[in-house]
Amino acid sequence: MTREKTVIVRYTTLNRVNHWITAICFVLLVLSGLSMFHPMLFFLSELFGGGQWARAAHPWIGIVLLISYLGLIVQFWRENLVHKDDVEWMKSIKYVVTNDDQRVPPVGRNNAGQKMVFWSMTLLIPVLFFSGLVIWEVYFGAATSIPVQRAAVLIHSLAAIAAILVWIVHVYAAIWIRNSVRSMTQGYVTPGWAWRHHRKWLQELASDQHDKSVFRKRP
Amino acid sequence: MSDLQSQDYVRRSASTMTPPMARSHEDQVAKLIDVSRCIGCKACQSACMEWNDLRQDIGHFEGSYENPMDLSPNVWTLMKFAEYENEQGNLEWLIRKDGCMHCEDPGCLKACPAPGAIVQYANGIVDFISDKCIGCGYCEKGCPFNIPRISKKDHKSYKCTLCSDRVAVGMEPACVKACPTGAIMFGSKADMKHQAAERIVDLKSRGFENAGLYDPQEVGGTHVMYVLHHADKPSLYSGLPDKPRISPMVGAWKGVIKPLALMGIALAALGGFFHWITAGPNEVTEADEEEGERVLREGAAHEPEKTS
Amino acid sequence: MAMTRREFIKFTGLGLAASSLGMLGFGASGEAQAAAVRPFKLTHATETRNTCTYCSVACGILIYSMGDRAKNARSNIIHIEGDPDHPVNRGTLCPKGSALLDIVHAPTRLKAPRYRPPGGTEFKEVSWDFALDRIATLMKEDRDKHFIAKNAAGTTVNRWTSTGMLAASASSNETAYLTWKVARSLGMVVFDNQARV
Amino acid sequence: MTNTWQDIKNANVVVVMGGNAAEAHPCGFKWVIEAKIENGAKLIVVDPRFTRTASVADYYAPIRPGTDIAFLNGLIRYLLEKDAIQHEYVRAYTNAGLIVKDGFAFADGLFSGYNEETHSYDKSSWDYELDKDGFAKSDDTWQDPRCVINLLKQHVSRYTPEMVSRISGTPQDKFLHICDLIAGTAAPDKAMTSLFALGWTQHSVGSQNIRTMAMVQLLLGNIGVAGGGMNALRGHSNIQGLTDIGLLSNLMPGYLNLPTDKEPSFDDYMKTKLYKPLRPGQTSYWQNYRKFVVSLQKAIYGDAATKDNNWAYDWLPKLDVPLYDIIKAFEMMNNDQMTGYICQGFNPLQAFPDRGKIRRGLSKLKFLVTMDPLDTETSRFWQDFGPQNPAKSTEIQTEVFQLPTTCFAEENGSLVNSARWLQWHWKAADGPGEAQSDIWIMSGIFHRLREMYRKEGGAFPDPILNVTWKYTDPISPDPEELAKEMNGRALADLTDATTGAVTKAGTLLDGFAQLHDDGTTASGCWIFAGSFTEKGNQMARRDATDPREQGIAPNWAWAWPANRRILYNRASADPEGKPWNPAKPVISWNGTRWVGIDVPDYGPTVKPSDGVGPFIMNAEGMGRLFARDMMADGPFPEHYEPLESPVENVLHPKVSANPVARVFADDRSAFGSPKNFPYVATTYRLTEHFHYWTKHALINAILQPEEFVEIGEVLAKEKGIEQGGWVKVSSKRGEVVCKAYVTKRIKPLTVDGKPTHVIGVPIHWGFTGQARKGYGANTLTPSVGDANTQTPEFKAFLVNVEKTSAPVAA
Repeated sequence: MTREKTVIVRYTTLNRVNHWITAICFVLLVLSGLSMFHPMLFFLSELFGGGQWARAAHPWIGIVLLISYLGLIVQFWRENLVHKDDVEWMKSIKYVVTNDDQRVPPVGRNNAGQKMVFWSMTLLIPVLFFSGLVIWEVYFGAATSIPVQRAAVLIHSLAAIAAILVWIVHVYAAIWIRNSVRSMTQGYVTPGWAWRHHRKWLQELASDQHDKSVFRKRP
Repeated sequence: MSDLQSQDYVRRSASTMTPPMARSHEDQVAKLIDVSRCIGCKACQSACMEWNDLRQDIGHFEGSYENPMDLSPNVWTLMKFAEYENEQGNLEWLIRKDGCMHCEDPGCLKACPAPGAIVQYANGIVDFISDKCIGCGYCEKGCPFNIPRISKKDHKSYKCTLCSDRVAVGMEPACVKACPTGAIMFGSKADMKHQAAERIVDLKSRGFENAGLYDPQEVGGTHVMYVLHHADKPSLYSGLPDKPRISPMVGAWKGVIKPLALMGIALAALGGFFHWITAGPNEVTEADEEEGERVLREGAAHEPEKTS
Repeated sequence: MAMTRREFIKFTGLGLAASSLGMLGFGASGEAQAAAVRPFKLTHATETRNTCTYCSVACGILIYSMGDRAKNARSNIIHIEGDPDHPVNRGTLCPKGSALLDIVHAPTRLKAPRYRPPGGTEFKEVSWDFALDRIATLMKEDRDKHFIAKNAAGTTVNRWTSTGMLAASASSNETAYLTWKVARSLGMVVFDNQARV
Repeated sequence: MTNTWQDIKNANVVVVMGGNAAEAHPCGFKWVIEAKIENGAKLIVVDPRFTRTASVADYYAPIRPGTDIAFLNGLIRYLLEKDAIQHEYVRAYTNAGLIVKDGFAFADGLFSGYNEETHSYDKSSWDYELDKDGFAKSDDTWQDPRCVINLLKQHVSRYTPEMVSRISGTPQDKFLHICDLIAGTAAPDKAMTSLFALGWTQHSVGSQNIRTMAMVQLLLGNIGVAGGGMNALRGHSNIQGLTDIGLLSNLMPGYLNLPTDKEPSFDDYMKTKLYKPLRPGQTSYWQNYRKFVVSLQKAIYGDAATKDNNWAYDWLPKLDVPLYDIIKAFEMMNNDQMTGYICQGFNPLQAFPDRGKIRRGLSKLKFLVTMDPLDTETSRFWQDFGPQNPAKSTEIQTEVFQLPTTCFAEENGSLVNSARWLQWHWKAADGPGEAQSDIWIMSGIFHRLREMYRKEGGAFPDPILNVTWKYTDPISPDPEELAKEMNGRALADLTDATTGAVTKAGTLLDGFAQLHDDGTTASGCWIFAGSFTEKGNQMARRDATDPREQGIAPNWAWAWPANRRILYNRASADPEGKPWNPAKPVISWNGTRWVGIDVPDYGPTVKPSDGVGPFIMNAEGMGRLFARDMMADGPFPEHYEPLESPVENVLHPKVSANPVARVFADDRSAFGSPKNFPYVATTYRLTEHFHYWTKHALINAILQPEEFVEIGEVLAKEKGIEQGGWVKVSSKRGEVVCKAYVTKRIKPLTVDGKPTHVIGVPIHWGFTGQARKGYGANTLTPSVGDANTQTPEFKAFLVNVEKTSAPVAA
């Protein structure tokens, strides 16, 4: 074929760097956090040089994560605003999970599932951050009462578990929806990918009004 | 375990392994603090600092005989003074030695995430093993008596060890030995309860109708017990908890949530895995690519097609 | 670009991988049983019987010092606690007695004789010989000048009132007796102890 | 203490008044707790403050500082009125029935014989009516109005419960409840013990405070019995020993008196010491006075003390005034009458009243020597430490020597505890740096002086050149050699008159009974004879066996005199020799001799029928409800207000304060009036600290770091003083700026109808050591001496208190 292979930039370099900083932080936080959560997982602290280091590093990583995630919020909040399409998409969730894409209503740049990941994290990360501050013994051990800290530690754990579940969904979805990972590593998707998963978004991009810089040659 | 011959442990923080059980015949020890005999002289504090090589910074006078002002990594026991006017209008100076209660069901140990940083020996002593401590402060949250304190210097948690080093070689704790009036006694838990019962009879004969033993069952009993003149109102004694218990929040966190969470996480991962092997990956087809290309080519000229 | 099956397992199975790290000795299970109580610090310390230096309850104390009095070891006091055999204190000590270690090793313990000349603004360290020679000279000068051999009535009184002495309250009987001998042989009468305060 | 610490456990009632035993003597106080627990004893505390002792008391009553005699005289009145006395004991063992001379009288606050110019009494009328044989007349029926018990009744009749409460501020109901509890111990098998300390001694009526309680104890039959007695809880580890060895201006070892100007010869001296029994057949140790003195002189001067030179009597200094005590010494310094001062383990800048006067006195010396293990305030009096010690160094011309000494842990030797036990202790380590023992230092000074006198001559060198110094190491005599010298040894072969046993020359003596007055024995301190015998060092004995667990432990260490643990223990048995309390006998008569768990304080074979009184230190052999001429301020105790008092004496306003208290003229001008200084202050010790020493010990500095005063909530509210806020406490003599402890434990007292506030001033802070710098309580206290002992009146004086801010440059 002589047809030019055009691809669509789904995530800019900034998007991707920001995402992966967040992702790395999140993984580190999960590892160090789980090491302090359940004795079966305490061995994970060895990845950080032992329990003391895991305990010491965890809150600092958390700060980086929060800042990083704020960056993601700034970049992505608009496209994650809830839309009536999302309701339609949710109604056909069983077709989504069975890969029966033909029966899934077309969606824009993000589907409802992606939006839920985004908003869940947007809620959970500040909760984790603030509850984490309360139980950050080194600096804030004396700032609040023990009962408050007890509540904080409980909230922190529950929020973390929720975040981990969301994260598992997120990661699995990325693997399951083939080539999604590439969009976040190399930044682009093929028109076919966009057609299959975000048809309205593709059509929007293709319309006259739209800036065409999102298209480039396939490397 | 060879170095724990006399103090085999029965509980160990954050551990999945079963503690050694065979040597089951060790006597439980207890410290009995008879508040009615206590003169608040602080000999216990002094002896504790001396034996354990602890020296707090010199503080200020802050309007009470209480000094230092609080427990700290360098202050493992502390006399607390309360001026209380009873119903008859007479003054009672209620003086209580504060410090680790060595709970039978220790909240600190329950909360601790570091394997082996907190252990309970067969004789009942709850001890912090500093080299395993990670300084997270969870023990503070777990403790119903507000006892452990984290050092700002080494980020380790500290509290009374009941002089486990002395007890291990057959001696009484330093505070017990020093106590000039015998307000602190040490022995087997059974003997201490017996001793307490005698004291309570005496106190009742002296008009303290509500005298009683403080050995809170909510934490399974403690290995540090008080004889109180007003056992009906422990909080008179500088806020000794009336009904101490491991906070339900801590209980939930370290109880039901822990396995549920892990299970949830595992289920999520497994769910993904089985979805993968059942539904399989969602691949972009050639047809999709063509459709996509087509949309791009046609641009805005074309109306979006309806999916069927 | 497709993620291989192997990659997937690697991704989700981080925990599993790490747990095998634990088996290789990274984890805590190997040392889990090494929890130990602090070693008992007096095992081979030298025990010396003494009496508390403070009040007159005169509690029996046991002084523990480092070193077994071998020629090459200098005894250093590391701990003091009550003597359980003593009939009065039976091993107990008050907050002062329990902290005797800190008075023995007080940073303000004096380590060398010091002298401050008239109008001086600070102490300077001097030798024992300087100090004792000077003290003896000053005492003799004053005694020779102010000693009262006979009173106005001509009675032999042999007293020295212009230099006085306060004797200690915690020194031993033996020190007290020797001090008494020295003071009275000099005719000293302005002589008192701490009995009233 | 008449009894032992452990013996307290035998008491049925423990009265802590004039002391704070739990706080000052915690380890001794355990026996009070033991009495409560094992013997069902009741603990009574009477104190201006609700103390740590009060916190474990069964009954507490407040009292205004300085009014203890009013309280106790009221108690005596109560006991006599309710007839709650142990009749048989009082009749047989006290002078209740002896008849007092006609001239004795008491009116308007003064006893007969007062001399207004000298502020002293002619005590000749304070005595018994004697019969033709020189024995005191008595009326065993107590009918004679001049017999002691009737005069006492009359004397205390003014101290009604209303009057007691009006003077002391103690609520009447509390006073009466305490009287009732105490009265219960009049039963022969019940005992009360009195525990007291500086809370009674540090008053202008200190000796009389103690005497009044001693009279109560005699009336109740509580002296000499297990669980009874008058128990002075002494403050320092060896202040008993230093007093025993006579390190006081007027004493020689073993309570022998230093000669005075009025005793130019040894015979004159001995004449005043002659023992004349006041009852037929009475005996006493003092019959042996001459043996004690001669043996002492042989110990001090050895071969140079001979019969020909009257045992070197002239070498002893003679006193021209009764005492050269510390208050007088500082008065002399301030009057430029002193050149040098040596402070051995003593810190007068902190310890003596009116700190400003102490500092001025030291500044006038030519030289000051301090010997101490610690860096004391006294040794740095010349140095500027800001408001806590303002000094202009360059203007102070005193040469100061600071000599480092070893401490208890670094020496061998013996100490005498409150119960008169001599206990040996052993060295654990060397001292730090160049520190040396006091023995080494005193020897060093002595050798230098002696060398100079030998070479250059000088004022009366004889005693210096002749004092014995036959020690193996003359530079630093071994404590064991000194202990043996005090114990004494035979200088010639001695044959016992009754047994015929021979004591070889050179052997150590077994007891003071072996002493002679012919120069054949030497003993440096007769009461210590028996402490270091040929059987070895008795002070080092460690057998804690305690027969019947009655608190005697007769084989632990050694007690003077003669290893006796309970003084006057003959009084523990009735006149026939049967114990008053059969459950806790001390000694009893078995038909041929006195036997029991203690060494009898009595002739071991003296029959009960001989009628020898149990109080063998007294010429009548009886406990004295009437003190004859022994007290400077009266044979009966009388309430006098402190020199600084918020009220006039309601009993006799014209003689408000003790008329014979010792006050120097310049000190009198430094008294404040209640107009400017309306609050009563009292000083005291805290359990976390020992005087001015433990502020050098880090742990104790941590436990109680900073100077403060205790103020009741009512006064604090009135003055706007906050908890832990800064206050200025001032007296006419100085001011202290420190923190306030606002407490419920001090309540205003109603004294003579007016509310009276008490302020508590702990004493422990100074400007050296580890604790925070403080002004020291003695900045405030007046220079007043008790009429009998010159003990300063630290316990009752006047101050003002105001809210303020933190001191600058503190």
